[in-house]
Amino acid sequence: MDAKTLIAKRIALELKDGYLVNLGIGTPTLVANYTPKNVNIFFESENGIIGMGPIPQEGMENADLINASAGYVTALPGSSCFDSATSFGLIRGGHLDVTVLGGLQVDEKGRLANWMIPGKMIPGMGGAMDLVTGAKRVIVSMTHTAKGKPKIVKECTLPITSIRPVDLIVTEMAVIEPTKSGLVLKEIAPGITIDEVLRNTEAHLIIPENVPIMKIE
Amino acid sequence: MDAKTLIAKRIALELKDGYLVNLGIGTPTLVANYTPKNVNIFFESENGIIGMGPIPQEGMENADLINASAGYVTALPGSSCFDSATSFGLIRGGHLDVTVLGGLQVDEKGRLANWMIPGKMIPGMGGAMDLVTGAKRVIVSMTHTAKGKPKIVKECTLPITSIRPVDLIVTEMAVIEPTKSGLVLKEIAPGITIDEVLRNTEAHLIIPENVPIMKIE
Amino acid sequence: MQVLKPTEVIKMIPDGASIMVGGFLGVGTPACLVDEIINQEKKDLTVMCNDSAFPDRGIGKLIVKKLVKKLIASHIGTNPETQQQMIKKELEVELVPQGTLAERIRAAGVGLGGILTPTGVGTIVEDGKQVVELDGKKYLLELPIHADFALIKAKRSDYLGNLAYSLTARNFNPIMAMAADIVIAEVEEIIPVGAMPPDEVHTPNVLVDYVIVDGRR
Amino acid sequence: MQVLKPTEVIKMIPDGASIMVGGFLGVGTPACLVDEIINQEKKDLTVMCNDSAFPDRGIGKLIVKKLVKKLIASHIGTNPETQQQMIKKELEVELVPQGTLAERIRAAGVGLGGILTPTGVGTIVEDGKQVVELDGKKYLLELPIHADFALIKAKRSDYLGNLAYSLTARNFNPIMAMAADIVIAEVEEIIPVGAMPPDEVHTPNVLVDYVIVDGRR
Repeated sequence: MDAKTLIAKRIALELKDGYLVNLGIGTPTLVANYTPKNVNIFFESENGIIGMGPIPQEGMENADLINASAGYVTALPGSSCFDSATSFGLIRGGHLDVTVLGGLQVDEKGRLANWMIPGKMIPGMGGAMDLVTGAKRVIVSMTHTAKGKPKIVKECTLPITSIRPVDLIVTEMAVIEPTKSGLVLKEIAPGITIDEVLRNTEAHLIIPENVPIMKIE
Repeated sequence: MDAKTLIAKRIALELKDGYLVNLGIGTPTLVANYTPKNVNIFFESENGIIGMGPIPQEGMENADLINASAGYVTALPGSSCFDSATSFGLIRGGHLDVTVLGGLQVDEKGRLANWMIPGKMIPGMGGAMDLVTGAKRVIVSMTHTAKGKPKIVKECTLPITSIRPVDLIVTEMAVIEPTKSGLVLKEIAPGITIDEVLRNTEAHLIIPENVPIMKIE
Repeated sequence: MQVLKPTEVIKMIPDGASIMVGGFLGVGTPACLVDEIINQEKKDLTVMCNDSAFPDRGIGKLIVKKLVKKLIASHIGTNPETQQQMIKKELEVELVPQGTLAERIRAAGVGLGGILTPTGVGTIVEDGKQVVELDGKKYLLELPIHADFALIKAKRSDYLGNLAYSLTARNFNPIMAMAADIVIAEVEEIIPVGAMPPDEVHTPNVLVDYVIVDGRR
Repeated sequence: MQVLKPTEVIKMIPDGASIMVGGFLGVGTPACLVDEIINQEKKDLTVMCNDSAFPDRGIGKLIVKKLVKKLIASHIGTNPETQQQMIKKELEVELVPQGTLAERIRAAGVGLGGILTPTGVGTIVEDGKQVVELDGKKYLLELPIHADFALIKAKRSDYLGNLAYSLTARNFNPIMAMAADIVIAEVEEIIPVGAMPPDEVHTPNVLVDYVIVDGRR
């Protein structure tokens, strides 16, 4: 299983029946492919829709119906559309159960940096700051390292997205939960050792006595 | 012509083509009966409609369609409905061209009191404070005196509705315009003398050289 | 979303709860839910509503039955019972300008800490509030209003809980649907999922916890 | 409301004007109006828009043609030209979190002096802004954004100017329609007055000054 699939499958297990879920641009969108059976998730996109469905068949696109990455999507029966103030009202008002976002760095306080690299890449925060500040649960989907360098760090060197700590970090090596005492190693990926996780993590990790292996089919 | 009709007819002359207009509870609603011909006015009601039409024929009422006094109304072709936040957004955001409101007192600064008499009558301000604060033009429709006592006073003794001065006061005796220099007598009613107006007004009135008579048909 | 009977859904409301109730002079008020509160004699309620309607209509009935401890509303003039209980100190009343009431409820629903409004500046509404001056203009800092329960009325729901309102019965309902922990909608009919076009949904399903059908229609 | 040709309506916009443009990555952007701005080479514009879309789409074209002096947006990552001009100091860019951008535009439209949002607290978005602490929680005081012109895109208009949007092409359009002195709507069709039910109007006619029909559809 490749890293992206593993991460997406593991995050999918966090989604529960009836949840309103926002999936960020890129890898997070893969999560939709692996939601548990018999679980009804409402996917929203911050450009103004709840009940977003999969990519349409060729020839069945609608020019007015896109996701936040400008890709064509479908609207499932029971979907609804609204303006941007309402959309971010839902996000910031605590009505969004889960947001899954990519990350550049997460630090020991659980703070995420994911919207710019000063002097290099300034795409803007888009909806990320509202999503991290407002969602009931923030899950970071990212590779454990970038070009061999740890992305889970003592303190973010990149500008943070919010002071609100994220709730879960899922990488191809581990599941890590930011807590008040620090970052806790909750699970490791199949075939990975705790030592390998530690070697690839700059931040201090709290290691419980029993660290189970991710349950991924 | 009775006092109410005179006031309503005079105020109707202030309404121009394309205006969005709110008429307060009571006498102000009469203004709708006298709008000039060939002038298309959009009447709104703060409970959430633009394009409000006259009282429906008996048997053609709709339980969901009322004005701000809970009276059944009709919806003209091209009308629109919206929630209370949007309704007051239109009012406070400067999109309302004219509001016509009843008054208990207006003072020399043009400040209106129209929402309570302490210890006696506390109906609440409803939408009045937003209407007076937000409308582009505020017109007060009231009798010149109450039980023989002047309602246009030096300083309001009743709690004011807004610090924003009203734009025009129309009574059965006169049309008075609050200005930075004070209250200016702009017109007098047919058959009324300037002296009569002065005797029935507590506030200082500026009397221009020429005070025309209201042009009412 | 779950479809329940009025008896079942009102059972969840404890004495002393804070409840928002939609409606403007009774129109757009969930009459069945109000009646069931009376049946079950819920006591010491804090009620947020635009107005206290009439003694025999809307939330006016709750006032007459003395089930309300505190009322937050913009207008109480159409229900003499409200003012009487207020004067006897049996009922605490907080009068809020209607546009401010709408924005305070909306603020709670969309996760804002407060809003700055010009409405009420220099009036008794200012008492005890923070005044913020920006560019020489004064505003009142008004705080969010949140409730334990929102009791709202829509024309129809689908089986997911998407709501559509009718004409001036919309009023405060959509914003209240965002501003309470538990949202209960009373509707006249429930239609199949997919039968409500996404552009015509006024309140997205994820905001609605329970739907009851008004059996009297 | 007046129906005009794109050439006529864009002529009204002077060089140096501030314009809001609806759309999310080009969807819901009035393409004809943007093209006409390019035809008429309007210069030194201040543009408010969610994002700078793509070099060949949406307001991205205005950036490529160097007609924009200042851009207020939440995301510029899909148009490399924006970042290049920003680095060369040819273009001033103010990055605003998307939810904050929506609320700031809404605040201007509904007459609020500002809003308090938790989004951006403790990040670089906080720089130069007033922080307000309420009940131990920090918020940024964010100010309204108003424009000379709003260029919006709707699916259809009636001959009074009532607008209805389509799916995710709604986004920022309804709030921008309230926040500018002159509102110009580009639509795909104009339908008879009365053909749009009051409950399905998304933007009431009184907000719309001019309508142009996109001839390419």
